[in-house]
Amino acid sequence: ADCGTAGPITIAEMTWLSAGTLAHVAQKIMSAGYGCDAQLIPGDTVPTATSMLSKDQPDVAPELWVSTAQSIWDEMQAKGNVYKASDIFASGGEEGWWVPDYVAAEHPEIKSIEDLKANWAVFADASNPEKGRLYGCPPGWGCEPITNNLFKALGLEETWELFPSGSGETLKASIAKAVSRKEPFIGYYWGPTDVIGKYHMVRMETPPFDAENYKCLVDINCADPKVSGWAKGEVAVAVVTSLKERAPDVATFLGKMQVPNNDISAVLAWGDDNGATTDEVATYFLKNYEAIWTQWVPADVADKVRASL
Amino acid sequence: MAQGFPEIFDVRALGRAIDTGFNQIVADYGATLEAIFLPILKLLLAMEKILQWLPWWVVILVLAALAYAASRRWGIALAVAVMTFAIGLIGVWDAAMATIALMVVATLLAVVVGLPIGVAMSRSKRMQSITLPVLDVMQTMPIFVYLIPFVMLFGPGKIPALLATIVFAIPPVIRLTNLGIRGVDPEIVEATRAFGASPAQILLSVQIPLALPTILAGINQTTMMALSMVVIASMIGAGGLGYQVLQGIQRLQISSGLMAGLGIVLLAIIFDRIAQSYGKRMQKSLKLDH
Amino acid sequence: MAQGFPEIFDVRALGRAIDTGFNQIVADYGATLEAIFLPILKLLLAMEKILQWLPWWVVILVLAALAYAASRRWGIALAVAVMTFAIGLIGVWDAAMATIALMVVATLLAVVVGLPIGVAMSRSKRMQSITLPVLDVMQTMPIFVYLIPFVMLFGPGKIPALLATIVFAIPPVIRLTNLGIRGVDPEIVEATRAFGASPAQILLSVQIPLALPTILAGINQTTMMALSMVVIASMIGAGGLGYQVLQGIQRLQISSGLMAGLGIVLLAIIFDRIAQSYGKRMQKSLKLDH
Amino acid sequence: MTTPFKIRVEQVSKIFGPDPKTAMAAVNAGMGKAALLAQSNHVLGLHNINLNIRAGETFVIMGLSGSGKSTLIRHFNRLIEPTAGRILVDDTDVLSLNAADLRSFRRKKISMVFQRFALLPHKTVLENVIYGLVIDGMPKPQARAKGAEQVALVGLAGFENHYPGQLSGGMQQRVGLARALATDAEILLMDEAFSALDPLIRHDMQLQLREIQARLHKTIVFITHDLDEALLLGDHIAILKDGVLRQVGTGPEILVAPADDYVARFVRDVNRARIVTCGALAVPGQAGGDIELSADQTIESAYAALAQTDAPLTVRQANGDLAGVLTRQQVFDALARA
Amino acid sequence: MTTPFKIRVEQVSKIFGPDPKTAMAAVNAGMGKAALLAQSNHVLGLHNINLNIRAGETFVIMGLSGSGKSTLIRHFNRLIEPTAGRILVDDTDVLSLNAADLRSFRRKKISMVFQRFALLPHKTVLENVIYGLVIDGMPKPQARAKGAEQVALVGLAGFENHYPGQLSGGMQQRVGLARALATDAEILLMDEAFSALDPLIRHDMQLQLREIQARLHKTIVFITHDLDEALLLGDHIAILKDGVLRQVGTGPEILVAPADDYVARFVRDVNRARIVTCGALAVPGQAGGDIELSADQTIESAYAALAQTDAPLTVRQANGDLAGVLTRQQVFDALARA
Ligand SMILES: Nc1ncnc2c1ncn2[C@@H]1O[C@H](COP(=O)(O)OP(=O)(O)OP(=O)(O)O)[C@@H](O)[C@H]1O
Ligand SMILES: Nc1ncnc2c1ncn2[C@@H]1O[C@H](COP(=O)(O)OP(=O)(O)OP(=O)(O)O)[C@@H](O)[C@H]1O
Ligand SMILES: [Mg+2]
Ligand SMILES: [Mg+2]
Repeated sequence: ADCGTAGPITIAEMTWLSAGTLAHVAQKIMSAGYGCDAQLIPGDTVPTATSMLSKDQPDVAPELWVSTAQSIWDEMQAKGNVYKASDIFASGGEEGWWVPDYVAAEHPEIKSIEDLKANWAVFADASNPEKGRLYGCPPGWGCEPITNNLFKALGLEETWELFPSGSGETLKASIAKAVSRKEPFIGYYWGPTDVIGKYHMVRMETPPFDAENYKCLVDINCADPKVSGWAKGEVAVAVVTSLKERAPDVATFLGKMQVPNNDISAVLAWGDDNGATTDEVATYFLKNYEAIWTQWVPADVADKVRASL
Repeated sequence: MAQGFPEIFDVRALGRAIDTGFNQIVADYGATLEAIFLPILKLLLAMEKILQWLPWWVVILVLAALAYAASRRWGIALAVAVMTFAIGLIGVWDAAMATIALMVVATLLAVVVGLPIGVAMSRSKRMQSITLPVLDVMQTMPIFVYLIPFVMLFGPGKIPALLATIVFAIPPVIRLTNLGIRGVDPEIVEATRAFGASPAQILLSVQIPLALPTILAGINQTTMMALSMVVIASMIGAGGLGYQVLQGIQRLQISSGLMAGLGIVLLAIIFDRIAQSYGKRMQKSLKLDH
Repeated sequence: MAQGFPEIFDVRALGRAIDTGFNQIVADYGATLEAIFLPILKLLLAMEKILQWLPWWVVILVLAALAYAASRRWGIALAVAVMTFAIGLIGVWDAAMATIALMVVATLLAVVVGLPIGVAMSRSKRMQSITLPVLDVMQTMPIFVYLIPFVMLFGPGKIPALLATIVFAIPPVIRLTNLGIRGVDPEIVEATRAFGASPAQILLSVQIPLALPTILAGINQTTMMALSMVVIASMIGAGGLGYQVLQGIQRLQISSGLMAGLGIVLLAIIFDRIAQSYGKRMQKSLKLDH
Repeated sequence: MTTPFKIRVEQVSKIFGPDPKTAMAAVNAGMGKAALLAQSNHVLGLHNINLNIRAGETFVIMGLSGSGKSTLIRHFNRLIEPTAGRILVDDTDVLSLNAADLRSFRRKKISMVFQRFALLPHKTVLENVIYGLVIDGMPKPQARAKGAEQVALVGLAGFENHYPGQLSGGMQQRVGLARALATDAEILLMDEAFSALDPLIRHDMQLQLREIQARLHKTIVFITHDLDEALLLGDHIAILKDGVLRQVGTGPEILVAPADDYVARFVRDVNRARIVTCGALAVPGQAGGDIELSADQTIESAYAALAQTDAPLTVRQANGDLAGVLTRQQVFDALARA
Repeated sequence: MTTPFKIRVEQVSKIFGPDPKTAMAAVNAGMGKAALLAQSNHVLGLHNINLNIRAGETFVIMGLSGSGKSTLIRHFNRLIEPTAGRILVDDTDVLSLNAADLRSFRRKKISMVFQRFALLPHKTVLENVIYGLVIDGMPKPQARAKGAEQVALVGLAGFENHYPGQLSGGMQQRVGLARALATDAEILLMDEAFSALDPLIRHDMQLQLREIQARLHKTIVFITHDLDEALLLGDHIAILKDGVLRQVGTGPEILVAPADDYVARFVRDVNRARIVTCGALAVPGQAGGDIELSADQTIESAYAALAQTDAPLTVRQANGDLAGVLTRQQVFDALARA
């Protein structure tokens, strides 16, 4: 199998560890295995998605959280210039409200998001002791309306403060701070990520998924939100449609690209513990998890990749 | 091929040491630090509440009155009133009030801390040669580098936002206080010395009053820099106009980001006009006619 | 209760109109715009490649030589060499080279565009009074507001990063070119007029040479501002040190962000030293001794 | 019709401000400088100036700071345009020149020396001196040769490649002078050319200018507010106050008959013995003793002769004709008139 | 033991630079100002100055720019510390004063008037005048009353509440004078106090200072580089060049016998008739005609009398005693000596 195109194939590299790792994995396979001129383009979710929609660039986004860029995604589907080659995580992305394990252990009475209303006092913050603090979703992300609507649907407005997390980094830093001091914390997060593993976060139980309610939850202007569980997170290997023609073999490979949640979590935890670069984590993955990635490509390609390590 | 720099010593080990050390600090002193800054947080929240509670026309009147007091010119007062009204018109009033609160508190703190440092610098060459490089680093170090450490120390919210804003915005007050005092006509200072004034008398009766236009220019610059931090500060929970910009750009609503951005521009122009016309008037009164 | 501003006219409708309009522009002209800027992109990439390909000691030598040529002082050349070496030592060499490439190209473009604007401003009061408020807005409008529109027009990558950097960093060149030319001793300009020099002769033989120290200060400030944009620019694909900062904070590795931040600070100091010592030497040669 | 006058200033007025025409009307109706400034924020620079400057003479313009000296002189090469009136140079109305003609007029006919030297700090002495030639398109080598002559003329040979910043004030002003002379212009405007100099150096420069003028016979318009300088250099002196011409005349004329109180105060402190010539005091009479005085020497220079004898002294014209006799009585009479 | 001297300067030298001691040694070994600057980048401010200033006199220090005048005068109130030597004021070594004593010395004993006025622009005329009193702790009302007197003394009554920026240069300098007088200091240092003024206003100020001095009998140290001013005001004149004292003496002494060539050039242009007194020229003899001259009037003021008669004129001392007679011959002899 060969690349099919002499031109560059661009891969979106996003800032967080798993996205960066997967971008490097894809790049290594494309260049070593298929002989492509695979280039990484750094960028965040929204700018990347925007550009894929309007400019067909970059060609591949190996870990695109659909809900984060929902409206852009919808437009892409309507326009048809980007398609989902595969779900990158075998069990999908897990979204929800999480607490550190020590909170779960200390407060067995708080199991589900429906228990929060009564137990706000556990999560009160010094700056506003009259209310519990729930760390919300960063602005503009797809999770923002869901979190905000759930907040309303659960009737938390009286006793809780929905604290805006200005960015993904802030949210992560908030967790790090709380856990390092064993302070109570509850907030939105998602997996698989290094955060969930590293800080031993436990996901709050939710009522079952209800398609009808959920439809309203994702709408910013939802008038009367009702409780529902989170939909299984859609995390796509997003590929520009034209790549199918330019590099059919590569497109086939991308169609198979998928990792089990547990394995990727373990890889990420290794990377985080060792302070490894995304490039190193990718190499680590390729070396130690052959069983997974060799299924994505023909044997000859796998050999070439193996040889390049 | 890339001819990168050879790895001469183990940067990673150093990095890990820094990270571990910092995490230790977060765990050990975070709570104390947070408690120390609680009063300031309360002040900030109270200010924000009051500003948002005041009817909009009161705010406009107050700002216009301030502009008139500073400039003694009706034209400027009117312009300020119109611009404040425009902030409401483009639909960002509440966010703008939160931003004003943060900015005013940040500027106040910067002045309270920066003025004495500037004075100390102006009095000692040594102090100046130590402080200047620190200020240089403070101004060139990307904010993002210290933004997240602040969050880890204080949790997200207004306090780290405030601190990051102050770190970023304080250098002009310090620099220009120093410059202003050093720039006071040495003959005037010599005259007061010749009449037997003590250093403290010289500072209070001559140097600070005469350096005031320059110091005010520094405060003005500090305010502008604080404003330019608004979006970044809102990434760690400062709220206000910055948050609206973030929301707008993430949702690809150019217009919503633009409106909030316009709000910031208007605020900047309003404060700049007030501060500058005050500074100009002072400078004039020191130089030529009364 | 919040006494927010009443909704007087429908901001949302206006907002929607802006968004639709902009999307139309993206659809219609995006490709053309991209084609226009392709040569610049090529230049930028070539520059980056060369810098990363050059052995590190060559880069150090070149920068030190530049510093010596600018200052005629060995001390400064040595300091620059040491600082450049330090960039390698803290393990951010390749990223720093990418950042230098972006910065140099951005500064070059800013000068090429800004200088004529500044000259035009200095020659006409009208032009000045039109341009100054535009510059004010450019400097106070949060970068984030125009960041995403640029991405929508050009796709993420170096071009929108470059453009956003230029928009943010160009005002000082323009301002200080204007100021510098206006600040040339009017008696000297009058003398050349009295000898029958034409406006073009005056500009080239007197005004620009004598304003050069001020213009250089403007270029220096532009470079510094371009550097301060590095992190934000890397959010839309500029890469380099900024990206490393982002990655560091994203992964809560304070040290990695710090190292990259330090790299930026070092770059800033290096360029500042070179530019300033050149400016100072020029100013001296214009004023007192040779 | 030609006149003996090189420069003629006819009813020139100049008002600075946004609306000079309206202000002009007010001034013509009798409003003074201070009132104009207070009422309409216009500055009266000059009001209704009439002057004639002869070819080859040194014409001095005097007055306190702000009296309009610089404003007046800058009309001659049209660095300033008048609000009203005409300026004729060699019978050409300079206001009628178009841009190209004006440039050529400035390049060839008239040049200027400035109070604070106004040298180009980034050019060497020689480059400064030939600046006017080079912008006029003279080839560099030729210009350099000519410039070197001028540099030598003002006594700066050897300093051609120095920068102005390396020279003392007096030397810098000599460069300014050389630059002005280099273009061979017939008219030299000197705006407080020596004010920024040390008293001793200033005196040297004054003597040097007299010497150069004796050789080159330019028409020099010289501004100063130093009376001694004016009397030393000027064939005619004009005194300005608040934009109005108070008096024009030779030095002795002004000393002897000040037109008004202001001029009188102005000339109060002058040492008359240094101004009044023996010729001016001599009365017709028989030639006296051996000691003879020349008509154009000053009283001060005659003190030694006067101390020698009580008899009347013979005063002769430059051509040897008898001008009259001078007595001690006449001298004290003249000096006491202060 | 008391001396008649208010201020004594004993072997004072001052060198500016990082290592004055070493440079001092070089200067003592004979190195000049220019060589010192070129070789070690130190500036020779003063070298081995000895001076005695009498109580109640006006002592003038002269010299070209950079000659060290300001440096010298600033030693008297210790704004500058000497590199070597002593300064005694009323037999107290000012260098021995501690910080508090020095402040009190400056507040009560010595005050200063500055060339560029150095008024506090943010304070009114009255506040400026009482500045020295207020920092000395005098209660405001009392200080104001005293200040108002001084303001009136210098002829500025009615301007108490104006700001310096609203006044002309001459008025500003009067405020400076009032401020210096307000503290009742016995010593007044005036550093080119009149240099920044218009010639006409300057002359008025000189006369006003003479008048004030006639009433108050302060010890005044006055810096100028204008010889006429020095001769008009100074009881004694010191001439500095490049930090070295060239000559000290009364005006006529210096005119008649300049110590060296430099001083001679310096005084070249002076109008002797305005300096030399009738008393100095009078020779013993019989009282002449009706017309009498006083011994301390200048020759210039005697011109009218001299014009009236050829006979010797009677010159009398202030107390009416006969000083001698003055003839035209003597006058021309004296004037011709230039
Ligand atoms: N461009 C200008 N705009 C407004 N007023 C001006 C301008 N140029 C000169 N004046 C005013 O015109 C008057 C005459 O000025 P001018 O410079 O001719 O005086 P001067 O006699 O040369 O004084 P100086 O001795 O200070 O050089 C002054 O009151 C001055 O303020
Ligand atoms: N603080 C200082 N540091 C270095 N050199 C100084 C300093 N103050 C004065 N000088 C030098 O000392 C010399 C004497 O200066 P001073 O000010 O006493 O001269 P001056 O006679 O008062 O001149 P002017 O008439 O210009 O006021 C000059 O060469 C001057 O450059
Ligand atoms: Mg003038
Ligand atoms: Mg001095």
